[in-house]
Order: sequence, then structure tokens, then C-alpha cells
Amino acid sequence: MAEINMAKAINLALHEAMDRDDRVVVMGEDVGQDEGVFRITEGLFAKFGDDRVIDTPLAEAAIIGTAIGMSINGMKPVAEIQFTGFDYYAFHQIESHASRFRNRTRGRIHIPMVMRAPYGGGIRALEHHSESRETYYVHTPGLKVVIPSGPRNARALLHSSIQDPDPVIYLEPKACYRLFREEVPDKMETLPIGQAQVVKEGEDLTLISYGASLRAALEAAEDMEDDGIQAEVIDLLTVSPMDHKTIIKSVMKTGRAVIVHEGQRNCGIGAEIIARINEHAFLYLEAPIKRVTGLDIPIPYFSKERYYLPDAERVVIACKETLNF
Amino acid sequence: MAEINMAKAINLALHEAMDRDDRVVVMGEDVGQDEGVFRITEGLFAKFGDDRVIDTPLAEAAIIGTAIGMSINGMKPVAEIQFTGFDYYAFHQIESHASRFRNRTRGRIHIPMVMRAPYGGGIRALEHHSESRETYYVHTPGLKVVIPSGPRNARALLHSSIQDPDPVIYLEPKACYRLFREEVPDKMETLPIGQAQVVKEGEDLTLISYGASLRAALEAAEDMEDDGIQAEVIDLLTVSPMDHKTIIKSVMKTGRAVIVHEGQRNCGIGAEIIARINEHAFLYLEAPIKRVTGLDIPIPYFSKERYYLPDAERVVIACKETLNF
Amino acid sequence: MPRKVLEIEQKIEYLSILDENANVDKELEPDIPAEQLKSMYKYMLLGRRCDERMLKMQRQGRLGTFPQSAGHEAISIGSAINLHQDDWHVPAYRELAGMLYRGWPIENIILYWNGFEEGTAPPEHVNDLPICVPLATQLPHAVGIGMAMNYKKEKNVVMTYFGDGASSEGDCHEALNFASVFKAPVVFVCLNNQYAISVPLSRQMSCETVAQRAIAYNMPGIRVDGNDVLAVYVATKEAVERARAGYGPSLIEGLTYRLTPHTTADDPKKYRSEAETDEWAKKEPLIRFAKYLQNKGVMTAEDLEKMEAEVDNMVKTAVAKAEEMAKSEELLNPFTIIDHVYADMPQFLQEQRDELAELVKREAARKEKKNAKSETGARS
Amino acid sequence: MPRKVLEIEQKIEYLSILDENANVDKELEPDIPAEQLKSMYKYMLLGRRCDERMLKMQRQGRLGTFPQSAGHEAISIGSAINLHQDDWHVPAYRELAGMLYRGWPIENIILYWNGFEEGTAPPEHVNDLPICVPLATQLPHAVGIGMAMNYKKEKNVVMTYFGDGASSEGDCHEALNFASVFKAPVVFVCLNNQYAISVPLSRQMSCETVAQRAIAYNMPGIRVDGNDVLAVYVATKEAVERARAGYGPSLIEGLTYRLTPHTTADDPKKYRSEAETDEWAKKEPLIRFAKYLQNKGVMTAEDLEKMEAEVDNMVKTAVAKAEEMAKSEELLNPFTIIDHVYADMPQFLQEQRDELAELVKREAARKEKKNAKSETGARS
Ligand SMILES: Cc1ncc(C[n+]2csc(CCOP(=O)(O)OP(=O)(O)O)c2C)c(N)n1
Ligand SMILES: Cc1ncc(C[n+]2csc(CCOP(=O)(O)OP(=O)(O)O)c2C)c(N)n1
Ligand SMILES: [Mg+2]
Ligand SMILES: [Mg+2]
Repeated sequence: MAEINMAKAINLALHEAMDRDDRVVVMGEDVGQDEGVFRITEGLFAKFGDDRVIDTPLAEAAIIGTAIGMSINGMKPVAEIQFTGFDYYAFHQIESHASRFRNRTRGRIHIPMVMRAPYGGGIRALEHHSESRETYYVHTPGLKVVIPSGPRNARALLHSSIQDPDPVIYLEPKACYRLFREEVPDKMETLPIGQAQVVKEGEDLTLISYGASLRAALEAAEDMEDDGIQAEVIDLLTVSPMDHKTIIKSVMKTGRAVIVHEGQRNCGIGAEIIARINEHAFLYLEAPIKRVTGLDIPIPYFSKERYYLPDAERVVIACKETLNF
Repeated sequence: MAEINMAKAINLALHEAMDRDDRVVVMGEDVGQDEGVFRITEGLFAKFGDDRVIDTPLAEAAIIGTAIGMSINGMKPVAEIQFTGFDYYAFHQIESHASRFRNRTRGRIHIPMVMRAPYGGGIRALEHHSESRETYYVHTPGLKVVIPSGPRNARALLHSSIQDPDPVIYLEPKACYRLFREEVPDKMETLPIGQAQVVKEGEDLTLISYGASLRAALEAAEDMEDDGIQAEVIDLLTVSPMDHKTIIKSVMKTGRAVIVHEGQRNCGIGAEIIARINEHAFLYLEAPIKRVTGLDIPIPYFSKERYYLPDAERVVIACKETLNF
Repeated sequence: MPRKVLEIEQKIEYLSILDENANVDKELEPDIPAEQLKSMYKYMLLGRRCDERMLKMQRQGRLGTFPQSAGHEAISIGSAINLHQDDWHVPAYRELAGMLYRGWPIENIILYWNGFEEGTAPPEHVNDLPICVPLATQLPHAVGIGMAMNYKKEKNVVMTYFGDGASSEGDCHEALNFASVFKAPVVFVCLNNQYAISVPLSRQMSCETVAQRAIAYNMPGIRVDGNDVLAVYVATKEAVERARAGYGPSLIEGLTYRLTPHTTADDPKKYRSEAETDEWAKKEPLIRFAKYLQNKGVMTAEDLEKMEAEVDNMVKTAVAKAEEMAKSEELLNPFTIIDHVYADMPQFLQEQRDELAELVKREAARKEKKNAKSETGARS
Repeated sequence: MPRKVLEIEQKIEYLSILDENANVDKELEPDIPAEQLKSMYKYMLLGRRCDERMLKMQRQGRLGTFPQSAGHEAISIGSAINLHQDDWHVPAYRELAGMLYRGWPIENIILYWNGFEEGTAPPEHVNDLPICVPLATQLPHAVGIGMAMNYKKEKNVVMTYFGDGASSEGDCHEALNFASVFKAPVVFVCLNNQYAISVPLSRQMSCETVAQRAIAYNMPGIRVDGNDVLAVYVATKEAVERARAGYGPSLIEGLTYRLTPHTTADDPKKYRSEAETDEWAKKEPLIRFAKYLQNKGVMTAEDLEKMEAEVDNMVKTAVAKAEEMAKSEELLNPFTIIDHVYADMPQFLQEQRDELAELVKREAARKEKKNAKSETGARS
């Protein structure tokens, strides 16, 4: 298989999933003839037709609400919200229903749908087109929240998400769509939801990140190597249920941690990671855990977006403070 | 002034605020002739009429959306959402507009509205009538989130919320509405938003709570006195912006902390408190900080609600584990 | 370059067949087999008696707050009777009679309002969604179910319900629009009881009828006397046939009135006049239908009495069963609150389950101690 | 006990006055003073030229992605021209011409699409809301502004805009319903360009017109030729007068067509045929209006040319100004991203501001170093 970028990898996964299982349908605004505003649904409409690649009227709540209904009646809808900034419109359907049907009916009805949405900043987009509010979903029991970081894991995790019997919020860091290419295997593969990956081993401190921010973490880790600092880097991949075991194991080794994510800080994923490290590895900690995150402000319009988004420099500063504590 | 319960205290504040300032209007479902499903708007319709006590059609997004519009055109709406379980319907208006207009317009337009809603569990209510998801609001920059715990602070904080130039989410722990009475002063008073209160002093550990859970914390603190344990109890009152200074000061003294809240744990307020203590008082900590919170499940229907809600017993267990660490 | 009035095809109709004095419009009278007529009456009665019984239980502290359904049996049964077993029934929360007709055990309903999730699970053979509390949010589900039918080429239909108040919610508009665009086989039934808790229709909308909203979605719209089970039957039957034949959704508005408060926590005297309530009480659906059945010779007074007894018995048995179930180990099992959140159990939730196990152990120990003590007390 | 068709009072009209060949219907022609006609044309032209210029800038990397408005000037100006300065204008994002007419500096628009919040702040004397990106969410704001007018007994009106796609959103329904229930003085203008990005009208709704949705809210509804500024003017004028007189809201649908892609990121060839685009290009609003002005003797060819020059100049000046402003200390100040989130600065945000200050210092130091280096480089 050739090297492909993340946009292509997600597109590939959709093709594969639809080929394999005719209960899988794709629905959303402009996913059909237009092939998605980021071309993520390229080729699907031509191949699977109007029946399975459904351009919907413009109403996010109904997109999610009808996807719930389709799930109940035996299908596996992959519903696209055009940008995460518009998923709040559907939040009551997610909170009150997608996340609850299984529990409410003691397992009798469950919702095997996927909500996918381009997510996060970094592409000089307009207002409301760069949001990263995964906390809303992570705080909502009954959901799983997956955020891939590269072509290969994006494809594998999308397959896992579609196969999952429960609703999965699959957030696509749009800054990564065309950032780099990666070899993906010919054969379809999956990755377990809820499992983090150590993407770089190190002894000196643990960097925990996911999505587009992982690039900043990796870049920082590389930069620090020049100073002889070996950071271990963890890619969460799933932010809920979070794999704190992998985190704890690493922090027990390094004694230090820095968390990097672009979502707002207040009650963000970083806060939860700190809480769990505190609960499970308190005695191993040699310095306060640092958070390099989006600020607690609406993400600025693009002229000043860089002051909001974590970058390698901010990560390095935080790491050094942690190491020098 | 006689002793009154919290329901009455909130009602009193509404009367006073509407007396003082004719830009203040109350709006929502059944707030008028019916005087609110919890009788919080008692007497307002009779006194201020249809113009200022507005029964709206049944549409939460429009209640918040029109309140935003009224705010823009010089009014100070106090919009009621009948139960927090239904505020998700309006979440896009809160996230995309109420919280952003000031920043978006560099201060030219701001939204001095209050969204009040009966909040939390403990009254054997139906499905969707017991939710506590303050995290959604706390994670949203531009909002303030106030949760009173008793009649006197409820009245004072509602005044502060109405006077605040920014949107305030004012969540009323409905389990406290008629739980106890308290003397409130004749004269109207306010309390600064963003300031916590030490409600009981102690040396051995810090209990941090708010809303209805504060009762569990206080009861636990009292119980522990028999064992010679002196807990310091902090009532947050505002969960965003959170007064971590008061928390840090206490933890620096006690070295130990337990957080009690009924909202879900994952990315809950407790996580944020732990993160801030970690950041500001790391070296003072003698044990991991414990979280006694709602479980990460939808709040159960009322027959098993008690397994979800924090109570004094759970708090005492956590405190002892912390002390014995 | 004209100024002209646009021709709009849809006509909004009004239908009434059996009036409050049980006069029947012979021309409009549907031809329903006697057995089905009896069945309709039986489930209307069962809904009513169940509702009354639950009210008593609530007053005795044996049930939580619940929204009553007395007065709405004609809408519920007149429509649900048109469904096949494998069609879908997607209620709001006043379709008690219809749910029972569809096969929900009375116990489930009681358990639901008594705080047990087990009451919400549809029985295996029942293609229904459970009661839905957040208003209008069930409507897009109904549409999605219908869209899946189209996709799977199932010849089924979905019947879904919402109130006059719920019609103001965004989800109602979005669902009606999606249904019309995708020609989903959905029958939307608006139970217009003229109040949303205290808010009267005039404060809810400024148009005359909910039915005319159908014009906004190019679907048939009809208002019927919602206390006239024959009118509801006829209108929904047409809609069901239409949907089943592939012509898409319809909107049916049943004009009716709550015979009771909104829920057991509500005091309607604050917002409805006694005169109005009395007026509407005369129009309630059961009496006129019973008369119709008698006039038609389908049931005798004696038959009706027998049915009363039968229904009473069903309710009684169910109440006993529900209260028994509520004490069963299965329903008291605290771990069920955690075990159904996900298909698999995530690590962090397992940890919380372990915490809960600790608490449960302590609770059990405390109980044992207490029991032991009281035994000692008894002996002394 | 009848089955009868309900009488619905509202009639949905269609209006067209100035056709694509600039033929005018004399009977329907409004009596607009020459100065106002000129002003209308000027702002339509300004909107168009601004849009074209911004497209060029975007292609040159001098502007971010933005939604173009070419083709929609008649709807925007024909309606906005009916507002008093202290009335409110609540746009979506294709009301560029109207915003300029209302007093928004061109610089603001450019700055907004160039990623500066400063462009979003309405100038002090302008009673407008800024561009709104989340579809239909501005509509309840417009209604709230109108409700406040009623409360304060202001004799003003609100003009608000939404697209055919946005009409499917729940907020659209809720806003129309609230406006009708509270008789809010709001004129709802639907800019129906027949596509929501790629999704055609037939996939958006199954009814013929957006205008007929007015029947669901008991308000006047009219469809006009949205490329005919006179028709838009007449319909919105009636609606404004109605609203100002206390009779509540109206719904006006302007049928039009995007002359451009959806945004600079869009390729309409994927979903619109060339034939269709060509057909509609002929119907665009400016040419016919210019002809009308000439035929009527309001403007000569020379006047028109002069106006072109004037408008070009305005755009040129504004572009220069915007690009100057974008380099100003005020607009580059990074702290503005934090300073306007709350009226007061909470402690935790102050701490984040301090973090930012550190970064800004480093950035400055890095720049200085780089400058120093390149200076050294230059010298060597
Ligand atoms: C989204 C939402 N908002 C508010 C409520 C609280 N509530 C329950 S029933 C009700 C009134 C509903 O009126 P209507 O739709 O006319 O139905 P009815 O109860 O009259 O049958 C309200 C406001 C709710 N359940 N869901
Ligand atoms: C709530 C929301 N969903 C999706 C989008 C993304 N989006 C921007 S414009 C657009 C199409 C809008 O179509 P329409 O309302 O017809 O307006 P037009 O662009 O044609 O003027 C979409 C889907 C958005 N801005 N807001
Ligand atoms: Mg009702
Ligand atoms: Mg459009």
C-alpha cells in the first residue's frame, strides 16, 4: 500500500467499512455529491449511491437524532458534523439519547453509531471552525471519544469505532489531514479503543498528548534530545475511556509529566490526567505535573491563533520547569 | 427578617432585583401564572405582570437565544430552564453566543443575562430531572458558574449574578430548596462571584465542596470530630472562575484534601481542583487528593440514586484513607 | 412581473365522527370488526384504570411523580391500533394506553415511574421505544427508524407522538422536515391538549392549528377530535396506509384535554378555569365510545361491566407483581447502574464499580448489625 | 361531525417588479426618491466590488477563506434600505452590501475575514449584530432584540437574514414561533439561493417555498424575485411598516442564486451545472437595476461610470487601511485575546495571561536576535 495522508486514510476506512458491511451508511451535510468539505467522503457517493451516502438537510440535531433512530433499527450510521463548532446544536441528542439508550434499557437497545467531525485549530479557519471541546463528550458517560493522530491509527481506529457497539465520537484533527503521509498496510486493521500508545520511550519525563498536539509534543521531545533529555511520549488515541494504566506506568518510571492538548484547560483532559496520576502514582511524582493547553478563552481568530495553540516551544519550557523543579 | 428556605430566598432575590431595576425580566416555561414548577417565581407574575414575567413557548434554545437578544438590546433577562437536564437543547446558544459576544466584539456587546436552573439529584425525580453537568459550563470560557448552598448565599449570589455584566449560569441545588431555613438580613446583600468561603476551620485536611454536596461534606466533618479529626470545609459557591487561592491556602495548611461533588468524576470540577492544587501546592501535599463524586454513569433513576450521590459515609471513608495514607 | 397569490396544494382538514353525545356520522363511520372495537375499548379502559391506580399509589407514596394520561386514550389507541406488531411505536409520555396495547407489561410502566430502569426496557417482541422525557427529542428517532425502513425496504411504519408544547421545539421542525425530505414512513401524532403544563396554546403558537404546520413540509395535515377514537382511527389509518405505500409522512393533530393535572406534582387550578375543565370533562373519550359500542350492539352493559372487572384485575395483578419485582434481588442489585453503560467495562469504571462494592458491603454489614440489634431488643 | 377543509387565512404571495431585462411593472413600481435609488445602487455596487476585491486578495493569500456575496446585493440592500439608523440589522454572512450600507467600515469586514476580532465589533453608532457563522443562531437574537423593543416601547424594527439551508435548523423554527407569539417587530428575510453549499433545495425541504412556512406561524409570507431590488424593497417595506405599527413579524423569501462558489474553498462545478449557472448569471441584480436607473433617467452612463470609480476608490482605500491596521500595534497586541473574555479578569486567567506574557517576551527576543543576525548578515 502506498503512503497516504490522514484525510485519505479516513476516506479509505470509510470505503472499506462500507464494502464490508451494508449496514454502514454515511450521512451529513455535503458528504454526498460534494464529497465533504474536506474531501473525506471522496468517491463514496459515486460508489455507494444516494442510499448509503446521504446528504441531509442542514440540521445537526436531526442528523444525530435520525442516526440514533437508524441505529435502533439495525443500521450503523457514520454521521458527519461538518465542524465540531456546530456539534453543540446536537448536544441534547448526544447527551440525552446516544449516550443513554443502552443504560436506560438495560442493554436492550444500543446505539452503534459514529459521529465524526473535523476538529481543532491550526488551519487558519474562520470563527467557529477551530474548536476542540472534547471535554464535553468525555464528561458524558456512555460515550467513547477517539482522536487519532496519524494516517495509520486514524484508519484503524475508525474501523474500531464503526465496529463498536456503542456510540463513538471520532474527532479528526484537521491540522493533520494533509500534514504528513504514512505507510498503511494493505489489509484492513483495527486498534483497540481505550488503549494509549507509547510512541517514544524515555526515562526523564512523560509527555502525554493526542491529536494534532502530539506533533508539538514529539517535536519538543526531539528538541530536548539535544540537551540530553529523554522524554517518553504517550499518544492517548482514545480520550474516553482513558487508558490511565499506560500513563501511570510511564509516570512511575519518569516521576514527571507534562500534558499537551489544544482544548481549553479548565476541566480539560489534562485535569483528569493529573487527577488520575495523583490517585495512582502520587508517591512517584517528583514535580508538579504541567499542562500545556489551549488557554481558557474562545480560540482566537486565526491571526492570533498561535498564541492559543500549544507548540513545541511551550512544551519545552514546561518540561524544563518540571525537570528543574 | 424571618428565617427562610432557599426556594424562598431565591424568590426574594428575584422580587428585589425586579423592584430595583426594570431592565430585569424573568422568562421561561411556566414561570408566570404557574409561578414555576418549584414555585421559585411565586408572586412575580401578580406583581410585575406579563411584560416582565414571561411565559415562553416550549423551546430552550429560543429561551436562551432571545434572552441573548434582549441582553443586547439593553435588558437583563433572568432565563429559567426548567431542569438542567434540558439545558443541552440550548447549549449551542450558550457556547456560541452568550459566552462569546464580549470577546468577539472586543467588549462592544456583552450579555448580562442569568440562566437559572434547578440542578442536581436527591429529590426522587424522574429521568433527566436530576442532572449535574456544571463541567460543560465550566469548560466554556466566557461564562461564570455559580452554585449556592444555602438560603443566604443563594439570595446574595443571585443578586451578584444579575448585576454581573457577563452571562452567569446560576444552578440551584434543588435538594436544598426546602432542606433548611436560614436567617437572611433585611437589607439586600451581594456576594462576590468567584470567591469561596471557608465554612468550617480545621487543621487536619481540607474538604472542598459546593451545592447540595456541601451537606455531605459538613456532616462528614462533624462526624469526624468525634474521632478528633478537624476538617476544614470550603464551600466554592462559584465553580467558574474558581477561587483556587482559598483552596491552596487551606491545603498548604492541612496537606490533605478531599473533594466532594455530585457531578460525574471524569473531567469534573474535582479534576480541575486537583490539577490546581498540584500546580500551586505540590510540595505541601502529604497524600493523594481524593474525589468523592458522582460515578461516571448517567445518574440512576431514583430507586438507586443513593449509590450515585456522595454522602457523608463516602466522604468519611475517603477522608480516613487520606489521613492514613 | 406579477404580484400573485401562490397556489398551495395541501388542504388542512378537520375530522370528527363520534360526538360527545355518542352521535355517529354514518357516512364517515369506519368499518371496524367487532373484536377490534372491543380490543380498542379494552385498552382505553386499561390505560384509564392504570392511570387512576397509579395516581392512588403516588398519593400513598408508593410511586414517584408521573404525568397522567386520563383523557388521552382515544388518541393513543385510535392510532396505535393501526400498527402491525413489527411496526414501530415511538411515544412521548402520555401514550400509556397505546404502550399497553403494544405489549408493554403494566409492571414495566409502574417500575419506570418508580425509579427502576428495568421498566424502560422494551419487552423482546415489542418494537417500541420507551417513554421519552426530553420533549420532541424522540421525533428524530422515529424518522431515523423510518429512514432505516426505507433503506432496508421494510414495509413498516412508525407512529410517533408529541404534545402541543413540544411542537415548539427545534427537534420537532427538524424531524418533520427530515421525514418529508426522505419520505420516511412516519405518522406524527400531535396530542394537543391545549396546555404545556400551565402554558396555553395561545402562548405556544399563534397559528390556529398544529395541523397546518404540515404545509411547511408538504405533507398531509389533519386535525381531528382527539376524544373521538373513530376519528383518530380513520385519520391515522389513512396516514399509515399512505406511509406503508411509500408516500411518506403525515401530521395528525388530535384536539383533546387533560382530565388531570400535568403530573402528580402539578396544580392545574392555577391556570385552568373550573368551567373549562368541566366543559371538557363531558367530552372525554371513554364514555362516548362505550355508548357507541352499546348502541351498535357490539357490547352490552353486562359486557362492559365484565370488562371493567377484567381490567381491574389486570391492574391489580400487575401492581402486586411490580411491587414484588421491586423487592427482587435482580432489581435491587446496585451494580446494574454501572453494568449497562457500555457493552464492555472500561478500566476506570471498573475501579468505580469496586468502590461501589465497598459501599454495598458496608451497607449490608450495617443492615445486619441493625437486624442483630433489633433481634436482641426483641428478646430482652 | 364533519370532515371538512379548514379555512386558512394567510395567502402566500409572489412578487416581481423589475425583470431580468429591466422591464418594469409600472403598476407595482415603488415610488423611491432618486437620491435613495442612487444610494441603493451605490451600496449594491460597493458590495459587489468589495466581494470581488476580497476574492482577489484571498487568491493572493492576503485574506482567509470567506463566503462570497456576489448576486445577493438586491436582497441585502432592498431590505436594509428600509431601516432607520436606530433599527437593527442582524445578518447571517452574505449581507455584505447591507452591512456597508448600515455603516460598517469596509476595513472591518476585511479584518474579520483576515482573522481579527476587531473586525467583528460594530462601530459605535451602528445598531447591528456582526456576521454570524453558526447557521440560524442569529434568528433568536433578532427576536430577543425585538421583544426588548416591545418592552421598552421603542418604535423600531429588526431585519434579520438566513439562508435556505439555515431554514432547516431548529433555531429557525423556534425564532419564527417566538416572534409570532410575542409579536416581535422582526422581518425575517430568507436568502434562498437554492443551495446550502452543495445541497440543493429539493434535498433541503419538500415544500415549494420557504415563504409558505409563514402559515405555520400565522404571519405574512411572500416570495419575491431576490434579484429584483424593487420587489425586495416593496415586500420588506410592507413588512417593516407592519412591524413598526405593532403587527408583528413577517417572512420574506428572496429567490436568488450565488454567482460564485460557496466560499473561496468551494468548487461548485461538483454540484451545479454550467447551464444552470449561466442561466442565473443573466438574472443577476446589478445590471438590470443599472438599466432601470438609466431608463428612468436617474443616472446616466456617465454617472454610473463615476460611481464605479468612486466605489473602486472606496474599496482601494479600505484595503490599504485594513492592511495598515493589521500591522498596527493595537491589532497585533496578543493580550487582546484574553482581555475581553470577561469584564473583569479572573485570577486563573490572569495566570494564563502571565504565561502568555512570557511567550510574547520570548517571541520578541527571538525576533530581535533574528533581526540582529540579518543585520549582521547584511553588513558582511
Ligand atoms: C426539553 C424539555 N423541556 C422541558 C421539559 C419539562 N416539561 C415536561 S412536560 C412539559 C410540558 C409539555 O407540554 P406538551 O408538549 O403540550 O405535552 P403535555 O404534557 O401537555 O402532554 C414540560 C415543560 C421537558 N420534559 N423537556
Ligand atoms: C450550524 C452550522 N452548521 C453548519 C455550518 C457550515 N456551513 C456554513 S454555510 C453552510 C451552508 C448554508 O446554506 P444556506 O443557509 O442556504 O446559506 P448560503 O450559504 O447558501 O447563503 C454550511 C453547511 C455552519 N456554519 N453552521
Ligand atoms: Mg399539551
Ligand atoms: Mg443557500
